[in-house]
Amino acid sequence: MKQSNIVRITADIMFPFIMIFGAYVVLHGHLTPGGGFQGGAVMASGVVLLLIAHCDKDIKTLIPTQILKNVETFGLLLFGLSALAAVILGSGFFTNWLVNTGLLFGTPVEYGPNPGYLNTGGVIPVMNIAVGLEVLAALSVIAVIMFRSTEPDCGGEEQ
Amino acid sequence: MNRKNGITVCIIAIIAVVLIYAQSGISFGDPVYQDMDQYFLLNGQVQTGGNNICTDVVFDFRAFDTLGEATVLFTAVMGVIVIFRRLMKGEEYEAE
Amino acid sequence: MTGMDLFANLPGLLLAVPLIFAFATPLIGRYLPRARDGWVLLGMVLTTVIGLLIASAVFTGGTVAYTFGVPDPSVTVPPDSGGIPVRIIFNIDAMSAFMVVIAVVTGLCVMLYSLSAASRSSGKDGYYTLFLLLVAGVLGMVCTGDLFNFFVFLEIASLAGAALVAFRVDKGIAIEAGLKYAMLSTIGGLFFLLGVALLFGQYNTLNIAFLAERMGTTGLTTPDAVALVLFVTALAMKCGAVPMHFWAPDAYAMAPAAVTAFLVVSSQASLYALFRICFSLYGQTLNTVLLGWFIIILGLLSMFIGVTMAILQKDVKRLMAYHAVSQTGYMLLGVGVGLAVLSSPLLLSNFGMMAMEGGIFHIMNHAFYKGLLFLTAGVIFYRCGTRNLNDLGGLGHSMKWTMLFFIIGALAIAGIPPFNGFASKLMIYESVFSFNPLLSIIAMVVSILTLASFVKVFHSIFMGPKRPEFADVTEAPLPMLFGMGVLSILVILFGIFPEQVVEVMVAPAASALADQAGYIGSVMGGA
Amino acid sequence: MIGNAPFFVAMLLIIIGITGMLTRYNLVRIIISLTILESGVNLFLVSLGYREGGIAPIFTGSPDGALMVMPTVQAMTLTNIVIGLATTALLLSFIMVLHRRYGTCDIREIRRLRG
Repeated sequence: MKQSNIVRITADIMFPFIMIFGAYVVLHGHLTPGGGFQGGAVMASGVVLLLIAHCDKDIKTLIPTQILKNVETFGLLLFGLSALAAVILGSGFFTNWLVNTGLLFGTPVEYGPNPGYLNTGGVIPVMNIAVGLEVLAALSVIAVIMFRSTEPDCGGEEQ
Repeated sequence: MNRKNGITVCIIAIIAVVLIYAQSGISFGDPVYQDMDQYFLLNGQVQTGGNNICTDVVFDFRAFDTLGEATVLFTAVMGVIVIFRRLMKGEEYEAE
Repeated sequence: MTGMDLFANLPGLLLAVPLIFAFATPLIGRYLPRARDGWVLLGMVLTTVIGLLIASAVFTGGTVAYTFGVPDPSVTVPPDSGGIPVRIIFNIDAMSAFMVVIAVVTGLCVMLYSLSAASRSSGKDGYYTLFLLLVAGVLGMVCTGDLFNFFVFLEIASLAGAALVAFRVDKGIAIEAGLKYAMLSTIGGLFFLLGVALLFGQYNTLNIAFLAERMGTTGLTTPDAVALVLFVTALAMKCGAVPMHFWAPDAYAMAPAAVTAFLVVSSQASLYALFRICFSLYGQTLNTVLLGWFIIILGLLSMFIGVTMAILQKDVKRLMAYHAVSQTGYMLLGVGVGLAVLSSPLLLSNFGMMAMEGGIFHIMNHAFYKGLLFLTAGVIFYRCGTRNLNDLGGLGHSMKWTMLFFIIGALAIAGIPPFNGFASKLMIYESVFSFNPLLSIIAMVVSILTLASFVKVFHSIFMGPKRPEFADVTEAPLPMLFGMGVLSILVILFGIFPEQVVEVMVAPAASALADQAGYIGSVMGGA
Repeated sequence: MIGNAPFFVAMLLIIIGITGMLTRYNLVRIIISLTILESGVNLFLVSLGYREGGIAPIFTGSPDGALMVMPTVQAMTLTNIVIGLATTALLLSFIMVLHRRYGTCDIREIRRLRG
């Protein structure tokens, strides 16, 4: 099924904006409503938009599944290892070892309302990014594989 | 067929009565105990540095749940990949 | 705490290791396919070592409480919180450690077996990843002391299990079984979550120990009772007790044999949770006699209907699956009797503890011998390509080791001395007899029916003349034999030295389950 | 009673979901019922944390000293939404394969396994 030019061009124009908005939601997860899952889902919706708009082209070259799978593994490993790093640094599993250190994301925060500073939150922004990447890749992989399996001459996903 | 419908209606009626009875024991907007959440609201910002207390709970106080949740998503992806995989030649399991 | 202290962080690593190995498996399978088998085996061996270390620490030093996300994990209650636990806590008492031992030992044997069993199929990356996730899910379920965390791990185990059940996709029947399993698990999970929500709405905590303490001060309210009903429904569904057992034969029969052997452990993790909720969460708040009798009746139904359905089956694995339902009944019966007399210390010390020990010991024995039986069924299918009893025959000539392992497993499940099934069943018979002789007699009758069923199976698979269509059937490959060998050695050892096992592992587990105050105290301090 | 209206609606959604699951025969409709059931549970969870007059628990630009609603249930709901999404994806892919094999989504026609 071939989509009309309007759909395809609009999708191409919208795609970067959707990605940027998703990245904003992920990065500001510790300050504003949102976070890794929500932002990741927004970004995945961009990928799905491309998938729908260009469904007549070869999906394999447009959205390579292997790269998405690698991104997913990377996100999960980043999440797991940033939690495990606390053990290596000598405290418990999942301890927030970056908070209040003054390093990356380590500015201390006072209690009470404030305008929001990006460089806070310790490992929370790191985990947000990890989860954002994971959700982006996971939802895209699911959508791409399901989409590809509906094509009549397709035997399925290669291993 | 009619008997089966009767049983279904009975099951649904019992579940409905039980659930609606159960929710009447909790009052909306005025929880009895609030101490754990109050702790998060008072200390979350200082302990974790995040302004959004929900994210603090998700990624710090209950971060292990979040790892589990990411794992569930990963499991689903692996499941979908396995289900839609291309079988090898002559791979057959079910003798019928 | 200064410096890197791995030993204090073992409970965290118990989950971190299988999860991180699972996350990396697809990558390794893609870029270093030769290293994949070694990688997953390494992950499983590391998990086993960590699990056994934790178990030995718990059996020698008492309950281990591990808090996630604080510099010192042994501090369960933050000093500034006014005495409430706010974070996720792993509360590994003797009962949890007992389940950890079952899960890691069975998991290791099954992984060894899988290394050659899966060698002929596609999608091995997915298989091993999902298997490690299933192991991690079960370990999380049995270790956690937090209701919502339990729900998350229940979902991991359910989804990984469902995907593995559907692994053999070629004709669609396996998908159907997987769909059934996934659907049922999801409904069970949602019921469980609704129960958690009802409790959280009243007590504003998710920690089992702290919930039990608060519930003890308030008494049983209506939402509590409804939550209990929801928990029992969901977990009885997941552990394959009779009114909701219909998924078990399909899922067990269609999954690869190695997965089936571990799905048994996964069901038992739900059984563990059922006991944990009845004893540790509701133990003192509730009239346990009624709940105990309910569980006893569930057990009796499971025992009887399971074994009756099993006799009719033609498919080896389906038959064994119905026996798994039937054996679950023994565990429910034993622990149910313990629950029914929980409020009376005299009866509890007379026979209640022994019934509970029997039921709990049977969990471990069942995991080992039923795992062994499913693995032998898998070998037969691997070599002969069929599971239909009418088509099989005369395999005793060519598969001598498999036959030996099958005999060991079959005698153990039927409760014949000197195998481990006898030890635990004897404890159940004796103690249940003093509770109510009729129950004990039913249990014995079921055991005899089990024996009859397995004699028939043995006869039709291994006895008889050598059949021409199985002329080139040879013995199973070495890793498969090794996996089965380890399990059968355990079956024999536990049968010859049951007293030692009961003393070291089972009795502490039973008393940990019965001791609600101790469970609360290990998190809340004092007590 | 009227004060508990959010809980009541959540329970109603759960009951609608269960009804759908018990009475429908098309697998896709059963999955839709399952998602309705799940939405009911999510709604119940998130409404448990409401406190009279509370605002969202975010300090960025919030008024000084305002009462905030409870964050834990929101975190739990978030977790459950993602879990539900994963489950639905897996179930739907099962159904897609089943439909390709059997050519139907009706559970009365594809029930080959006898439980």
